[in-house]
Amino acid sequence: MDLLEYQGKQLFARHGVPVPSGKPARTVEEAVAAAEEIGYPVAVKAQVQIGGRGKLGGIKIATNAAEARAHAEAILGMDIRGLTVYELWIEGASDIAAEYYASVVFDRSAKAPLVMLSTKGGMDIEAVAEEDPDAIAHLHVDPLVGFQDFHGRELAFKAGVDADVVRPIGAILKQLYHVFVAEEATLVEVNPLIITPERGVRALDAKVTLDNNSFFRHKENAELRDLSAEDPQERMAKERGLTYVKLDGNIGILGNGAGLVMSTLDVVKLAGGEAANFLDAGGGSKAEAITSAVEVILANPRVTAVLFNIFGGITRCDEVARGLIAAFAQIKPTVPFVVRLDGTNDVEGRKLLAEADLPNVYTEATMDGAAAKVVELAGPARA
Amino acid sequence: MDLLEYQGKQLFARHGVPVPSGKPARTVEEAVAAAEEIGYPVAVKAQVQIGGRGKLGGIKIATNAAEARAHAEAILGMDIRGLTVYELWIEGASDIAAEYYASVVFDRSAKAPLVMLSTKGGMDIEAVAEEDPDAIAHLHVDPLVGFQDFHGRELAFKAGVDADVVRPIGAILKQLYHVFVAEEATLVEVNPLIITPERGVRALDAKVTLDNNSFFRHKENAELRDLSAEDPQERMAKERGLTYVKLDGNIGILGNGAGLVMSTLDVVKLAGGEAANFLDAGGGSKAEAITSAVEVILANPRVTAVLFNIFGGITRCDEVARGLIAAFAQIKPTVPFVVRLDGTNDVEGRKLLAEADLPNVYTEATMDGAAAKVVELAGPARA
Amino acid sequence: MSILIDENTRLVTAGITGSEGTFHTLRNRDYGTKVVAGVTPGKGGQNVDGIPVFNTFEESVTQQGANTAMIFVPPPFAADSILEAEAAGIELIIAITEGIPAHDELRAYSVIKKNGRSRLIGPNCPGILSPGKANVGIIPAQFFKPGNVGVVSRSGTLTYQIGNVLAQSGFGNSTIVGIGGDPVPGTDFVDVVAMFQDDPETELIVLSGEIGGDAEEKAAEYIAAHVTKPVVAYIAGFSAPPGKTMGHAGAIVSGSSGGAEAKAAALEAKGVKVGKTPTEVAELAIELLGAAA
Amino acid sequence: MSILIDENTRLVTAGITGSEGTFHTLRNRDYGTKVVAGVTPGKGGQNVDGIPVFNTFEESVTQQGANTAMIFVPPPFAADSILEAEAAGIELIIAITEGIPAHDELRAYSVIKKNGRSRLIGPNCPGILSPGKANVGIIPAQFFKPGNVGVVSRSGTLTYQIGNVLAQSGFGNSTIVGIGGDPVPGTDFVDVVAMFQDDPETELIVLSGEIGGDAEEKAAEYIAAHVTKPVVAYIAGFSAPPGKTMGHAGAIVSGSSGGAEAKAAALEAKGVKVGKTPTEVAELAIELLGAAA
Repeated sequence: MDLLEYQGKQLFARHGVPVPSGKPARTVEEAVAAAEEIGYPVAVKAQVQIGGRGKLGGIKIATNAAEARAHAEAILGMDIRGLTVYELWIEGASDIAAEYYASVVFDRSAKAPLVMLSTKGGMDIEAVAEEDPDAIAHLHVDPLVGFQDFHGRELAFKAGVDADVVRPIGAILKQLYHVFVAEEATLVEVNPLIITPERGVRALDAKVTLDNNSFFRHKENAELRDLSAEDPQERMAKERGLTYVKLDGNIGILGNGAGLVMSTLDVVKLAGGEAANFLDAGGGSKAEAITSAVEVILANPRVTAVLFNIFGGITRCDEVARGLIAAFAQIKPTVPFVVRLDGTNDVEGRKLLAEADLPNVYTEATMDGAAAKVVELAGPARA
Repeated sequence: MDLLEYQGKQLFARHGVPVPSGKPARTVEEAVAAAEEIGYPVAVKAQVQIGGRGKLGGIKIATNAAEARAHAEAILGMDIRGLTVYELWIEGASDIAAEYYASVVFDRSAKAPLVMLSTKGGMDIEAVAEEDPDAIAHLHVDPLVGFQDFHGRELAFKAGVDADVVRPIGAILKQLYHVFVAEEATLVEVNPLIITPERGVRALDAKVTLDNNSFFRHKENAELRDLSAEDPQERMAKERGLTYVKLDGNIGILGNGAGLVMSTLDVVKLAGGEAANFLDAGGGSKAEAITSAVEVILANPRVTAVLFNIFGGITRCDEVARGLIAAFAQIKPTVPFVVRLDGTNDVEGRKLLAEADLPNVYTEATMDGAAAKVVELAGPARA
Repeated sequence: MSILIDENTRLVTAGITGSEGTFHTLRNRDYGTKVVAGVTPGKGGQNVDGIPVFNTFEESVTQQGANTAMIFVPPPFAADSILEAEAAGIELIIAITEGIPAHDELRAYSVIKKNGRSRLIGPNCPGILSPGKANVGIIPAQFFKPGNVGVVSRSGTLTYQIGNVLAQSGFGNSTIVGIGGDPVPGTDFVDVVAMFQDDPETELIVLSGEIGGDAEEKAAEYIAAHVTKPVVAYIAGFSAPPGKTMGHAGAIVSGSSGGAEAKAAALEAKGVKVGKTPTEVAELAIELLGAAA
Repeated sequence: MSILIDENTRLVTAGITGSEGTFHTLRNRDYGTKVVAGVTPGKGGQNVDGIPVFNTFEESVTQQGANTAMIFVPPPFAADSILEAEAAGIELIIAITEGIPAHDELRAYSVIKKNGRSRLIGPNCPGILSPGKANVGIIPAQFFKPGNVGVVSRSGTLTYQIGNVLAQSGFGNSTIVGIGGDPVPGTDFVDVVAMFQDDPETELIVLSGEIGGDAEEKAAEYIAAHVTKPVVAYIAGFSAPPGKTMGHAGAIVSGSSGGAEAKAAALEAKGVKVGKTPTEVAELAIELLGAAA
């Protein structure tokens, strides 16, 4: 789960990472009250997961209440690259002597956390990585050993940070690593990490991705939300424990296993169709889960046909068939379904479907055949 | 540093290890007030570092204020095997269904923490180890990996704890390991670890040894004291940063390096004498440290002669000589000194001593010769 | 021959007393796998359809000679169970559990690597099937028969899909290995491809990858340098939008790396044929094996 | 020949800019040790009497080819410095610092063991002297000359004492190794005794132990099984009262194990001669070498 800037900063503050003092606000009144409490000048910052907010008008400096009000009014509700601003973060404006970049990422390739530091902060770090890779100091940390003080020094010296901040930069890197481990993040990024004119070090932005699988250990993290990123179908799916990603097409997809579902999207595309979603019913899906998933798929008004592509392992095809039958009983779908069942208990599943004789439901023997059929039934995607 | 029971329990409580609620008391009034607050019955427990306090009258149960007062009066100031009771720990009396033993020790041989668990708690564990070694379950923990949940289960199953407490016993072992690591202990021992009739698990005693070298990271631990174990000379030495252990003889010993000092004690003993102390002036001792050490040695009234045995490495013999000369100027000792200087700058050191011509100071060329001489000068130890 | 599991596999299942654990363990046994024990803390002394249950892995090793573990315990406890199996000296640990926290996986992987005595397959994988010899996990064995195609895949159901198409074309399998799609798989494509290269029975290797990470790219390098047998690959996720997590924790496309196009290109650049659909993979396999025969 | 350090030693000192660090580094250089660098974070670019100072160990390795590190930094930072040297790939790390927290030592030891690329001597040790070749640490070299007696000791000054008595009897040393008296020494008696056994120049091994731990007992076992050269031992602490810490964190007698009597008995049981005083050790050495000659 990607956190909003202010959620990340609140996490940082809990672990002692220095951040400017600030308050979140969901209304203009809250924003002005926060600004008054913090003291001017303040930065009024749109809380959306988009790089380059500032250039798009999502960050403004206010030097008095009138300006704070005007900026809050302008930014709240604003659309930034398709995301609506529901929340603001009001924080004391910082004087900046230098802008650095720091991050801890879960490096899958090395199977170890990777810590990065650059003095070229405040800009697109991917561009820096491409144009001037030596400007970013890298260090992998052995997870059994953890981040040592010398790691911080080594990164600071390699990145060429100013001599007087080698120690505090090392210390903040250690803290960021601690946040990464303690909160079970897969990404902790600060851009810019600023040096103030008083030679203090502060995280002026915060980008944190948490591991949803760890939320049973982190109840408070599980409750964090990003209103701007919430799609109604995705929220519905999440509440039902389904892995659902909304896409732009018109063919609803349900499969079991992420790989098979992705492959199904690809095959549908090759057959000339466009998927409306990714939905992995997961391993061992019971009938109720299938019924529930059908509801989520059909809640997307763009869907004109649905493809079930099931290859049973843990998932039993008879359970899938029962779920589909129950869904038809409850929801009475008006769009056609193409169903392909293979694997564990496929014979029973197909038999159940045949007996139920659901209206507008087509069974297909192969994945390719099922894709062709659903594309044919769905017709072209609406604009 | 060995903690008193109550200091250990307060440490436990900070880390979530379940302990009976209690309060320390240094006066009878404090003891009665604590008992009243906790509620009867309470245990009134002498705070001294001695096994078997209970049998020696150091632990009493009080069921009302009068009894609490009487027990506090009896125990405070009591002598238990040579230690005076200066502090009490008043805690709610516990009902006991079973007594277990649990510990985490720094196993130097294996170079890893060793966790032990036994259902034969409440008695001398060394006797159990000797008579019935299988009654103690052992497990070494890889310090880079730490204590895992399965370690707790494995120990609990091996020790044969009651099935219904396998989980809580595992959990408390994990907590004790955490105390061991977080507080940088070299020993964390609970005997007995009790099971209450309600099947709760609680540490009824606490024996914790902290690593003095870690105190720069643990300011609050550095301030813990055991009044009953404090000897005036040892306290004086500690305040001066000297490694000093008081012994029973009459020959004051100063050397540099623990091994050499121990060897000096041995050689003095072989020569027929008895050392009054162990004092390691440490590496690189400056003149002031030597002067200071002489004061500590002479503060012990039993001392009838002093042996300096120095073999200079980091320590420079000229510094030692200067320190001794300064000590003579300040303290004017009345007992004879035998000085043996070898190693770094020994020529300069011996020259300084010769020039100073201190009264009653004898230089010797060899360790054996110096030991013989000091034994001769010291005379027999007083009773 | 086969790799990883065979007639000598002596399986212990962690979480055997759970419903899924029971179901699949018995299914594995029905297939012919030697299931020697189960582990469920606190249920030692019980049995599951005759399979003795122990409190600890250590007992399953000392008393039943278990050498392969299948992990079926829920995600919060799975890493602990993997580490317990490792500490008990079990050589092969197959973790089926899905949804293990990434940092738990990292820790388990790091400990196993440090000690160097066990191999972990998964987590979040369907297991391993050596047709005709042993089945450990949830792969529906009825679709597969013994043969000369080795399959290694990050995705479970996709494996069955590909295997099924191959089977319908008459091919059997030496071993099918699901390595899982999680961020820190215990075993990578490279490891399994190397085993297939050394396995005399395997004549063709099928590698089924997906978006995210760089395991496919590393496999491409390895194949070019070390593998003489023909390899056919499939990559799922061409139509996945960048930056979205698609179910598998592993299936994240971030930036330009980890995308399906790049993976396919990397493999093709090293001479590996890449099928666009599972069906095409089977067709390529037929082509190559025909050529190889 | 000698062990551990010699003409090929290229020394880097951590904490070179501290007064003790400077003093002993220059003394080591005066003796003939090749001192190639110092490390003090933030003082990179400076020099100490011509010895270049770097911010990190890594620079000392890449720019000066350092292969041996001497740690002279204060206890709170010493373990970090050891781990930095290890990460930089330095093969031999000699930690002089006294008073390092036990858990720091345990961590440093465990990491070094895990990675298997460095050897740690100490901490809380006087260092190593190979007379006539190199001196790393604080051993006063003037008392020792090249020869055929290898000395390994847990105590610094006691080493000088014993070495001095040997020297006065005309013996020289192959190498003198102070392994330190701390709870978690990086290198044990067994390791050094094995090196002396393999060193052609060493004809007699002197082992100087003390109360606490079981390193002497383990050495006795090892010597009985693997060492053909004569060994003379000394144990300090016969008159130490049980349960008291005597300066060295290591020198704690707890219960019946770790006592001087037990250690001496263990060594004698395995045929090792044990001297009661440093002087007696020298006498035993003369006796044995006479017999060996």
